[in-house]
Amino acid sequence: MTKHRLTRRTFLKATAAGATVAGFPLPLRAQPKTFKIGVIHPVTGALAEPGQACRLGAQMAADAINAAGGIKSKGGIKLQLIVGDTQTKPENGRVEAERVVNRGTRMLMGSFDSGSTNAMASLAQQRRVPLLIDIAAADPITANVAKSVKDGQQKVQYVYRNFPTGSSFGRKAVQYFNEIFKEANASPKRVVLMYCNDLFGQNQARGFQAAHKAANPSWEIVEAIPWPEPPSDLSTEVSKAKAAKPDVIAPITRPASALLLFPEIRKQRIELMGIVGPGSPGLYEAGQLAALKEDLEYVLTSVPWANFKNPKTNAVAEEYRKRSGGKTFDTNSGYSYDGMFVIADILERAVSLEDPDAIVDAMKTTNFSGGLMQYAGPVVFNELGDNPNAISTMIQILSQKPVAVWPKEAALQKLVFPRPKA
Amino acid sequence: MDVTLVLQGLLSGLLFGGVYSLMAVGLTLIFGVMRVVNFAHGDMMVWGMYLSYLLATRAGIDPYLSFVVSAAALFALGLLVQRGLVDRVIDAPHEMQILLMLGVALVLENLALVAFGPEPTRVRSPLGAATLWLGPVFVDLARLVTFVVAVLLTVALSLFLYRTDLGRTIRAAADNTYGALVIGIDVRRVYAVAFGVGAACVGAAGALVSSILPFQPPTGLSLSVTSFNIVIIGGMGSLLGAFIGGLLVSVAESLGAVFLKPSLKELVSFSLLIVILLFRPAGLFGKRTS
Amino acid sequence: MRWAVVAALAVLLALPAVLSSYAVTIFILIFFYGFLGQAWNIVGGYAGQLSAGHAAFVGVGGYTAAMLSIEAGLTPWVGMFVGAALAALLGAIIGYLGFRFGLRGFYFVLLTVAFAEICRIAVSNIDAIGGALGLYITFTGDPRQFQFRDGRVYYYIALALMLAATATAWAIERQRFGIYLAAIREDEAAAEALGVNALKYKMLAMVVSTFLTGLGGTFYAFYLFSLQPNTLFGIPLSVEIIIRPIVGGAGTLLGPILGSFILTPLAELSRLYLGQGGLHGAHLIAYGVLLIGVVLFLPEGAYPRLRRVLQRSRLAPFSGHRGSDERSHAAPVAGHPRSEPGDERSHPAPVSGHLRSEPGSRPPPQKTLLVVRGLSKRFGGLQAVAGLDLAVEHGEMLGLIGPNGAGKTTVFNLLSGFLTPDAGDVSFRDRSLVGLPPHAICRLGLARTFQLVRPFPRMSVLENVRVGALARHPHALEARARARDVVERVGLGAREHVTAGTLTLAERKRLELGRALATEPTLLLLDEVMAGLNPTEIEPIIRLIRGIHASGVSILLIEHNMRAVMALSHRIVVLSFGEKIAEGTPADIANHPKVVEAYLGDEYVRAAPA
Amino acid sequence: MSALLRLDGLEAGYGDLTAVSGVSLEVRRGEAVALIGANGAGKTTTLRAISGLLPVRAGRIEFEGARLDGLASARIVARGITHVPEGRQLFPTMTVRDNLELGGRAADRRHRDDALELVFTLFPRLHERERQLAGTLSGGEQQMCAIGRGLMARPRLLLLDEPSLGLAPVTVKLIFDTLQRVNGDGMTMLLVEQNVPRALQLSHRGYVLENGRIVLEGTRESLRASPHVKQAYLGL
Repeated sequence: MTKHRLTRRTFLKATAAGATVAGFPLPLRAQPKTFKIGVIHPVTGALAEPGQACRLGAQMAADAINAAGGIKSKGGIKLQLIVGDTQTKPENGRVEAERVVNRGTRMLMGSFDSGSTNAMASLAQQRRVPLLIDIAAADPITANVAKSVKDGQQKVQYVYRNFPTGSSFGRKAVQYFNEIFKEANASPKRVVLMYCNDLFGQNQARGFQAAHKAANPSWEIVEAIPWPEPPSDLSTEVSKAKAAKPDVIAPITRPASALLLFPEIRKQRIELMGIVGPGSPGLYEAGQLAALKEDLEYVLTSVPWANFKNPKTNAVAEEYRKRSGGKTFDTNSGYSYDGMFVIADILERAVSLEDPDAIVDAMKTTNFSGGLMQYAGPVVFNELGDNPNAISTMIQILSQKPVAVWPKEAALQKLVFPRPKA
Repeated sequence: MDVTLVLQGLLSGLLFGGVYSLMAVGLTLIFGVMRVVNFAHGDMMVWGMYLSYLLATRAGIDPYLSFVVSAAALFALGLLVQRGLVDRVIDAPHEMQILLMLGVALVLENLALVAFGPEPTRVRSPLGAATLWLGPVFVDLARLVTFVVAVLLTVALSLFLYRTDLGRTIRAAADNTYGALVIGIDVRRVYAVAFGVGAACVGAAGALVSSILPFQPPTGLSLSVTSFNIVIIGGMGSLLGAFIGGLLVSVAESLGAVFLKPSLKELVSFSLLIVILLFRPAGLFGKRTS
Repeated sequence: MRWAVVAALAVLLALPAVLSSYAVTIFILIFFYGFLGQAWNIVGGYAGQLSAGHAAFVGVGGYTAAMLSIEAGLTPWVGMFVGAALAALLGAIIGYLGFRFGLRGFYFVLLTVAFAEICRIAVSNIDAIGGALGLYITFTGDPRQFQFRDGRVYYYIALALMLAATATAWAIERQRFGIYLAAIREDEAAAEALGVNALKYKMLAMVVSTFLTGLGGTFYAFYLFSLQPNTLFGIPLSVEIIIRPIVGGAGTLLGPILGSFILTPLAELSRLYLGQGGLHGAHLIAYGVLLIGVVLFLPEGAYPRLRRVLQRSRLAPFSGHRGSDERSHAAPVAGHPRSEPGDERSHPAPVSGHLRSEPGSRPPPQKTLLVVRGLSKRFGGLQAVAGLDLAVEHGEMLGLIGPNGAGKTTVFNLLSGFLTPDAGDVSFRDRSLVGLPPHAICRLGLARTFQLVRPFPRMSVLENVRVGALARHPHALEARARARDVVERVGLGAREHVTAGTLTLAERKRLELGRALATEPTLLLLDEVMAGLNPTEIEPIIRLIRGIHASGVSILLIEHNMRAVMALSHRIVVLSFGEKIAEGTPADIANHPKVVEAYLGDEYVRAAPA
Repeated sequence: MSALLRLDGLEAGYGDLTAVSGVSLEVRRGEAVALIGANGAGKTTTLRAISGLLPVRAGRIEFEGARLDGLASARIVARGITHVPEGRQLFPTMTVRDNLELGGRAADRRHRDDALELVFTLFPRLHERERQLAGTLSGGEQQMCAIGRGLMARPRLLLLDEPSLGLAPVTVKLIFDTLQRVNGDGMTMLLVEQNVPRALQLSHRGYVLENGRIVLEGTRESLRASPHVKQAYLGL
């Protein structure tokens, strides 16, 4: 199919003549050999970086699927992505979802930030378009829908998520902390949690603190220090952490705050066994490593990570590096990539592609093990619609390279803890 | 409360104030002369930062040298914005000026996104993690240098404004436009130069703090908000006000982080702003305009 | 016009039947932002107080309704009003602080931004209301929970909100409230002088505006199911709220709607065309360029321009209506035009007008009307008024003269409440005026004009005068009728529909006089109403002032035209350097050596024997 | 004596208001000429039109034989006309010295110092207050400063607008005595003034403006004798 050129006329057709579109899908064109999927991420605005990574990851996956013959059980139908940009605004999550649905997409994927994702989820329920959340961690997004289905307010759940939730992130992080300390034969006592006080950071911190309380390990969270994101200065926050005499600093950063936090920790010469974080996306990026260099050495952080023991992952990561201009195949690109493959798997198994409920039936019975990310098992969806096997991996920056070090089955190198004294 | 922590907070805040002062100087200059509120201030500054980033990563030029280039580039931009846009709406209603500068801000931010991509970055400081320890508290050398530069820039600008003919002409046009016309000052030209000089300060400030503040295209908005905050507190149009206001806001936020949950520290500076607005709207060092 | 509105409404009501759901969504956003823009317009446009923190009110409204629904199970149909009330309360607090402390223009902008930011930071830190994570509402499709499976219901709700806000704005515009707001926006001091309690009306505007905005918060919450502090309290939303009315034309009824109809689809179109390719951000560059273009090419906004274009094209078919204006235009300015037979008026014009229509209520004439004792005012190093004593009797016409800079206008400002004296007392009808604001003094029956005339430039002559008339006649139509009488009386009948900004100086002086007269004063302070006029213009003004005086209004006048002062005044007080140097009848004054010296210099006194 | 400045049928105004029309006058080298009339007669408008602050709608202005009308105010100042405006229009937050030096900023440093010395000789008070902010001066001092600022450019024609406005008689006398001295040293002046006796004392000739037109012109003596003048001011 030729690239759809947007003219004013087609826009008008898309809007004013929507009734026609709904009645006779795509008149004047041959019966499509494509299945359209709406892929919506924030590619401009404050979260443009991860959003752009997601879009590219999804596109690469779709290209790969199409190159391999499309959805074979459906006559090799090709996937066509209709992309949208939320600009991190919930209203655009909804508008863009409406737009792509109007253009004939029969599944949705998105959308990184939880606010826009929830707006998309409500639309998915309302319009009966299955949504696979590739990334978005706020627990209520799926849980709320599951509850309303359970309470009988709605018939079918159209919203599923292949990504760790805030609470599962926390549980996993606390578990890894315990295991790492045990493995290293170290027994830190005092942990200071430092986090960016935005949606992502607060979600992670709450999950981490709740899991810590539940697990009641031998180490203590002696202080929790949130900062406004993006910060302009973190020196006082770090001084405050120092005053709490920590053995371990557990940071939750965004890329912007990481650029301030790690140099500051080094500058203030805090005596630490190490820096072990429950989650800092983007820390492993080439740009961050170049800007932070030695400040990142030995830093451990728990992030959803690709399984680089899988040779296919390395090939995809290499291709991704080329197409993105040197970026790491990471949480964002990786989960969007996997998300598209999960969708392809669902489409292969769905009885019909015309009926959303048939797609949902296939979604519910998903048992997919072809993902490139590190999972605890195959991709499945529990009663909430979440994948309990979506987990994070503990990675460590060793010789300026991010390496998976925990859990053991994912580890490519042995972790270093406590960090050597400078 | 830990005395060391309070002392350290005070010291760090004071030194970081140099960064804030640098941020505010160009804004106050532009407002002081033209009574134009530059809502694109932060985005201009981000461009100054990216220019120094380019020069540092591509040509290996230190920001402490390359700020001259950023300043020159922003001078040209300022001149252009003033001559091409602001000059045409100088008599338009207030809200139209705001809309205009919002438009400029949007264009600058997204041009940066197109040109440099979305990831946050920071120029590696030539001073790295250099610190000076005075007993239990430390001085961050990069901040100390920035602080000194802020003092120097404020002094240099004051000398320019108070000791050179061009500077005096700018002040005269700001003080009494009609009076300036009467003695034969080409006020439009002076405005363009003043906007250019203000923008050049913004560019220089961007370059000089690019190794301290991380930045990405949307950073401009928060830089603008913080700079407005400082300039109102210090007094619109006052260089000394911008300098002291910067220190004040920085110390207030730093101590806020010491005594409160740090994520609430900006409440302190915004509350300070409100108090100043209500009780001394001209700012600490501003002149009362009738 | 009426038919156009009905037709437009009919189209909007019928549209969802033929639109795609995406188009419906776009319309929902157009209506929603049109609604928010209209709500903002009431305070930002009509009252001219630029709030750039309106997102805070959306946030308060939305969070309140969402929390009440999630925690207490209260239906948002009720919760939305609770939320709106809380938003209005916050609006009242912010408005009071801003207005009471006299923050205008950019300072008010920053005050509102600061409060919105404080709300954002606070909400981000309160876990009980979701913190930075925000609130997530479950989609159930239950109409009792303000949720609908059919997107078209949201369409009608958003349309209803926009129409309701527009109806509110329309009602405000037509009533005293709106006329006062327009006057405040044009010239707050002049409005105060005409009895407008600017603080009160600005507060009212703020409360109405923020209440409506708060309602919008509930719609946002239950349409998007997602509330985060950064999106609901953040600066970007505030900017979204204000740019549409500004682009469309702030302070006009249809501006916010037009702005939304222009900008919302353009934002979508630019994202659609430019947002798909590799250049992320290109569509926002285009949007920014568009905003710049609007400022450069439509500096008053789109709607005023559109209206002019429409009026021009309508000129021919509607010339019958306009023709009468042009006919009367030709009538002699100072004469008594517009008394053609058949010209119906609800109130027959009182020819030798007794504007104060209740002679019975007039206070007993034996008492002195205005008594000033020891009045003093200093500005920095300058003693502008020094211990002035002054009295105006009932029915008197007192002249106040003195060389330039003698302090005459300062005296007027002190009497009318624009300045507070450092010392001394002013008593008017046995009531002290010291400390009273100008509008209260005006309502007590003391009106003034300004030396440098201050018409409301974008309002018509009649509307200008109506602002004054509203002080005694709160009903807009009645005030209009009264204003028309006054306009006739000051000889501007033929010009009543002309925009005040385009009047000649002489006409503006008449307008200034008419506006003050319309407040039906007992005492009228006239500040150089003849300055700058030529003799042919001055004569009728003198007649006019005599007529006003004859109708029972006492007058205190500052005048440089000595011929006029001498001819008009019963008594004259002479000021020099803030002090009274002489007082007496015109004849006394003309020969008073101190007066001649003050005016013409001591040499003149010596050189020219009196 | 040749005419330094010549106005021929000048028309100027604001918006749709024509403030002066058909004004013709001339000022000869070395002369002091008064322009008198009641408030709003068009005196200030005339001065503003000459110094390029207000566009000339019709007629012409010649200075030293060359057309001035249509030039920007900066160019007119450069030609040698300075305007001491009504209300002084100083730069209130700048020092007296700054104000003065701004007036003479076109000249080089040495000429500027000479001019400054001259101004300080004329107004010793300004020398005393050199470092004081202009906004804090008394009215009389401000007027001195405004005149001084005008003289700093070493003009060939000085336009003075109401130099006595709001000043105490002693100060008025001082200022007019100084102006007389400056005129005696060869400075040509065109003076707008309400204080008629003062104005006529200083000037060789005068024009009376009424409603934007010149209604009377004559020598100092003839104007002093004219009943028209007193009438215009006191309405007697």
